Amino acid sequence: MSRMAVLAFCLAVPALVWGIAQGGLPPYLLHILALACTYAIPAIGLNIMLGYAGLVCLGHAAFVGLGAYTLGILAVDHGWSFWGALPLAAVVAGVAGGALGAVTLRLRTHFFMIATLAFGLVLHAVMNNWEELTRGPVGLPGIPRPEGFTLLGLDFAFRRLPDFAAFAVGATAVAFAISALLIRSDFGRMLVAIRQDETLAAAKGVNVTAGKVLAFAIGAAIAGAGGAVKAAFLRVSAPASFEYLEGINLVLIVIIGGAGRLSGPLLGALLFVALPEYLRVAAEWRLVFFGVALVMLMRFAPEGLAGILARVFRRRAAAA
Amino acid sequence: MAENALLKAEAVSAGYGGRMIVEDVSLSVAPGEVLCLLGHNGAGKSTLLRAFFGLLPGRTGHVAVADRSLDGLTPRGVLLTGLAYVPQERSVFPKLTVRENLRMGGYALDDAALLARRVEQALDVFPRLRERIGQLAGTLSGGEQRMLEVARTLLLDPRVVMLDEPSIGLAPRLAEQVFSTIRDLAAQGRGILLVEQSVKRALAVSDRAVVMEMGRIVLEDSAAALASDDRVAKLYMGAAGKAFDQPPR
Amino acid sequence: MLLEARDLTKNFGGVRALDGAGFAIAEAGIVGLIGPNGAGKTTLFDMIAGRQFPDAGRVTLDGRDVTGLPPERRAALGLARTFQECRVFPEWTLRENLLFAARPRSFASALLRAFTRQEALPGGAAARAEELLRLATLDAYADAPASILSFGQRRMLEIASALMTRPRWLLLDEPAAGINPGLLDALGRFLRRAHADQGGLFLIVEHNMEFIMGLAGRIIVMHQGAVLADGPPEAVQSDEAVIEAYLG
Amino acid sequence: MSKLHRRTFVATLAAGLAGAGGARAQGGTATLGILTALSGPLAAPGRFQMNGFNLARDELNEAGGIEVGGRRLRVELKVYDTRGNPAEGASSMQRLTTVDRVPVVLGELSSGVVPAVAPIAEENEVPFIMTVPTGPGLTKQRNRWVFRVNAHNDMLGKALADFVAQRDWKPIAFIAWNNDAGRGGVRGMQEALPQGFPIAYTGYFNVGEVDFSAHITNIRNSGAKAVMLFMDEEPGSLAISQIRAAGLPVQLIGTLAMGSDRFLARLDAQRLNGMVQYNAFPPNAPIPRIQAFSQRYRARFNEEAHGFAAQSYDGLMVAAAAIRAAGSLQGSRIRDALARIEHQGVTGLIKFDAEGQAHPPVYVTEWCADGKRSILYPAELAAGCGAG
Amino acid sequence: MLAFAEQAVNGLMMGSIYVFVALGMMLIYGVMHVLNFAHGALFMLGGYVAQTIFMRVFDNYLLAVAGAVLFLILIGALLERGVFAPLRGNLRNQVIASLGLVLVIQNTVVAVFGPNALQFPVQATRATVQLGPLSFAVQHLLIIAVGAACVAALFAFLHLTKLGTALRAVSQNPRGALVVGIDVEATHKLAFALSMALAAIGGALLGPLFLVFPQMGDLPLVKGLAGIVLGGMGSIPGAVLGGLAIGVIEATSTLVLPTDWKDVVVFCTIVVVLLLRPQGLFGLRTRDDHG
Repeated sequence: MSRMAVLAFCLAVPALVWGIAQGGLPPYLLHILALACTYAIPAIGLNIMLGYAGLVCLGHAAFVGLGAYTLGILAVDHGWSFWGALPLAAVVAGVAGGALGAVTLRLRTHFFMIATLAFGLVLHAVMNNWEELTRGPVGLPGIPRPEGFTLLGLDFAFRRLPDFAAFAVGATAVAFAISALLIRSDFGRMLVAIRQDETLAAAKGVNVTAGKVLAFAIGAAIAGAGGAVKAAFLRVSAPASFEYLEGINLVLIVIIGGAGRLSGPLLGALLFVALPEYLRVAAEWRLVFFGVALVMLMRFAPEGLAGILARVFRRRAAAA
Repeated sequence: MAENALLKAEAVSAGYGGRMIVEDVSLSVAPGEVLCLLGHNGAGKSTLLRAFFGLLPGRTGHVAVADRSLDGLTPRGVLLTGLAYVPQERSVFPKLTVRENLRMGGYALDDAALLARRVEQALDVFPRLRERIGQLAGTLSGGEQRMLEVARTLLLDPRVVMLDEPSIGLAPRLAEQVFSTIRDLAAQGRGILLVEQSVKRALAVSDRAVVMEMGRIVLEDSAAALASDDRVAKLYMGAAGKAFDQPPR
Repeated sequence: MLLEARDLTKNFGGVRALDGAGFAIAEAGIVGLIGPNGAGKTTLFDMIAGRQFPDAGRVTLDGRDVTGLPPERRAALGLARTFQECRVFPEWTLRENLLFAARPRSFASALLRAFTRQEALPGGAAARAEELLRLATLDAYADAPASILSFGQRRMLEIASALMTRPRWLLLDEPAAGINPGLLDALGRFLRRAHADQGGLFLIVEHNMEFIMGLAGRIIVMHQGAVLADGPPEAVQSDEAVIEAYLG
Repeated sequence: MSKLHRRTFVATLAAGLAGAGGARAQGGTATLGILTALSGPLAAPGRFQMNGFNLARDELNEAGGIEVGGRRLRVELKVYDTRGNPAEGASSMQRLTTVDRVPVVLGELSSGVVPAVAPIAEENEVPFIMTVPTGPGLTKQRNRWVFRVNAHNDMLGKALADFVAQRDWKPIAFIAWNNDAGRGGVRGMQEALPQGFPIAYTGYFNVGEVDFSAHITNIRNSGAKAVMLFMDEEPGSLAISQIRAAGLPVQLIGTLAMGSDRFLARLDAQRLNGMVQYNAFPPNAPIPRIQAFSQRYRARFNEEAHGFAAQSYDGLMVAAAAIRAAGSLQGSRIRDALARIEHQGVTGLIKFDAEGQAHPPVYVTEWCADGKRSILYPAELAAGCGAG
Repeated sequence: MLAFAEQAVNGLMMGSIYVFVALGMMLIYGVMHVLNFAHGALFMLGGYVAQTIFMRVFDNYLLAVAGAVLFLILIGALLERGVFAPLRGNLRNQVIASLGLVLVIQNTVVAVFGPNALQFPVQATRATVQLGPLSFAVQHLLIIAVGAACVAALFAFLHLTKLGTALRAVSQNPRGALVVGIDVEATHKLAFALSMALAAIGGALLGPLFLVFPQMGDLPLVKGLAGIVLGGMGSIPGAVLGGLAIGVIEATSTLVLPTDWKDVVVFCTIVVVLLLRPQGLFGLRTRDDHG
């Protein structure tokens, strides 16, 4: 990222966040925006694993759930503040991610996918069944929105929808910035090297094992933080939000948006949330349309939305 | 070039993904003749065989077996025309039995009775395979697997057999067996196109040889003449000067 | 001893690929490793690089036993290699390919630097990359993705990338395979100049005799999993056993 | 984010909004919001729920609509699918309350979705009336905008637990859906049963599982005298037929989710014979309002009235009554009217307590050999076969 | 001990359903190296088609099953040509496309047939058989019997016929198959057709025993996958034993653990097996996935 882009990002995001909080956008739009953010953050984490390190993890929703439940249990049962629980949510998910990564590393593609799917199913079962801790299928209700605070003479509040949507966008921007910094660094380069050619990467001195485990841990930690944001948004943490289909949905989001491109998860999450909402009028047929769109995308534009945009842009630049 | 050639290739060029590996190759194999294709790694020998067999799309030039054109045919069509191919890499089916592997050799054949007869004939040629008939092919030794591959080609009674490095990885005694089998095949009137690394042994079983370099044929002569030609030695062992004139570019 | 391989043995499902192969190289130079197909060159080579591990025997670099060390640890000691099938990072530009080779490898420090945004590229790396691109006659494509290169160009890039770190040991696996004759001379000049410039050991597995005989000062010949001959090119070329192994 | 990405971002969102029409209450209609499941594993009970809503809407409109401030408004329903997913529930609620601007929202099936929906009701000052979810905690979140017309698990469990304890069906076993309905039901029952009542076995199965043989084997070995089934009627019909086919000599106990023509058709009446269940709505009870509703329902849908449909019918009728009483389509006025309302519904008198919970009567019915039901509880309504 | 035996029998019954799904997926995987996640949805579609034919066209169970097989083979041919063949060589895109197909198939069924479970009352199979103290539904036994028959028929086909041997040959060495003149493309189509036939038979068998509903393929899919992994990808006997083993493990686990933890037991078993033998119990170590 060039210095200009960094500067633009640092100016644009606060402006955008402020604008959302103040701008009087329709609540439904704010809601969709915030919901898309709750998918975008875990998808950003997954993109590090899937898009950059090439690890197709089908159990990513479990990490989101770990973050959501960490916040839920700490906030509802132990009175923690959102801000205290958020880092712990990321750490819990990150540790679980690192452990899963270390355990599944030896497995080949399909086995790896199924092992991660199994992990997601197991964790979902734990959320559903361990009623003493998680309150079972009904979930943990009454999770509070982040507490407001005053910083540098400015009041920050998050209870109202516009404020929370602004917070969600800000949180997504932070996750995006973290992933951008990581990806554009030597760390990201080493992951991309691993994805392109593991053997060559090792010959160039890259510790492939460490790279994969770290990618897993970091991707899961970001997902955990995203889970906390999601739980605070929905104000409930229930197993239905983290079932294995949600893990598959996250993979779809990353791939629809464009795996291995920084903007991919953002575009994917927006489309994934907005399209079915847009199609709500179509009731029973909306998921059919969505499925058809997915198959078509794989058939005709497997590089995802970000890839299509990049292609259009290149063509336009070439024409100009 | 013999008029009664069984295999005849004219101006064949082929490669992968638009990149030409062999260019403008013409050769022919007569009935009962063993033609040896020499040249070091990357010269384009294996690519040429694959091109003949119809495995490379976008091949140009003409290939015919007994005056029947192979142009545009799938491998199955090529096999039915009478050209068989034993590639360098293992082509046996490791978890099929020896018998099943042999039957697969006659896959293109629709007549079951004929196939059964030919399997018996092939087993007569390779009694060792008969001993292992029920064994999984993956449990055979390397030499036995090679033998199975050669035996498998006989099921369609091919007119020309192409063998890509049949002796690779074989102990000398087993390699000898393979070469004597090759002579037997030629003695039955079949044409043989042989790619082989062991130059001396290859020239010993061949009637004629061509030498390829950089995708082109640079030398062609009788095997006996080439065996005593020090240009071949230079090609393999290196020399201060150029072993061959560079082909025109 | 710069590089020593001692009594290396390896079996693949009953087939003995290496049978007590060994040699020692004390001095910097260009050494050729040749032998007919199936002689065990690549297996031996992979053991020195750490891609395969021997059933028995030892590999030492500068006297240090590295037999069980994974490839990335050997790379950290100063060993670089190329591959027979020619491996480069296809999505990256040529410059990125070269610079990547020069970048530090520690994940911990990479993570730290990611957020402080310090440039970790060693000084001079950029200049070295330009120089190598020029030497490899690839400077015209510096900013093109490696995937568009022809095989020969990719081979040059692969070697240039291996040279980036001025490795103490450079292992080249059939560098001349698939390179057209026009480029072959350029490749030979490139390797000679690179060696003159940086020294160290270049160990080259090669089939193209003419190429390797003209390049190497010492040739090690392998046959049936063991070392058959070892000496200057002329001596090896006239060795009866070698000729027998090749042409027999 | 590059400029381009940001532009697409806004454009996509705008497109999402464009799908929403201005379905707000205007002219001569009052549009009410409905949350239900049209797809996913809860779609089947969702059907019964929608039948109740649709029947109530049609009856209201046939009667000339709702009178509000002198105008008579036709009732329309805006229905969104939540698939039992909290996020889907929240977006649907947000859309209903801020885009469609409905004055009141009804429905939902899953207890897990309600905690995500209820705060949005509160924020946008739109009352939300549950007609099926049974999680007892849902009305205990101190949310004044949330109401429930149906009995929750603790209330249902209490009625049946008294009955089970009287009959001395010990020990008892449970087979339950591994979801909010099943686990909540088991928990409600455990709490309602007398202290120390022996429970021989509790088995949960995942939604979509259809084979109960493992549970049946375990129950046989546990020596349970009665088996209580917490599940919807589809797995319920399978569980019952498998238990009967296995010849397990146990008393069957069911829930209010079991009981429709389809349910009966899937099972021979013989297999149901003797099963008792708690019930919010015995469709053939000798009570005029219930019988009248059952007739109207059968005329409309050509099947026996289902409890979920009756509860949902009552929910919409209560909402209409509150709108009428409020004389306004303003959410806060309707809420206040709901808090005070006393409405005679088909399931009983609906009057919300301070937590927004109504207390409809709970029945215990028993199946007879002819596929009819008798009422066992409450005692004053006890009646023979054909009355339940 | 008796309880264990009983549960093992229960497990074998469910396991034989998992085997149906596992075998169907394995056929496609073995030959084309594609994991078709839409297989569960297609299994469900088979149940719906058979039910529809049975209830609305001919009142004949066998004809209904046959009709479902034909219909699914047709659908399979469309999917193979329209979706999987163009995506050949890209595992990730094929998996994603198959997930898209799950959405399409499942929700189309909901839109067309409604969300309610449909009844598939085949009277002849509703009877029960008494075996000592236990009784079994005829349909249950039918599933085991037909399952066993299908496995046997598939084995016979794969081992005794030329075409079947060719199918195995392609899965073991596609290049070798080209050399002997096997039309590899055609074997892909054949594998797809067989897989679809198995899905249709499975769905049509399960329907009368239980009900026909939109999610009826979901659990068999996940458990079938588990069976494949346990048995080892690419091994047909592995898929059979793996599927049965999953059924037995989950049923017998309920003897010692609460039933709601049985999935945890199943999936933990799989992960442990994979850690000890990354290629599965019967998988070949030499054969790598083409990632």
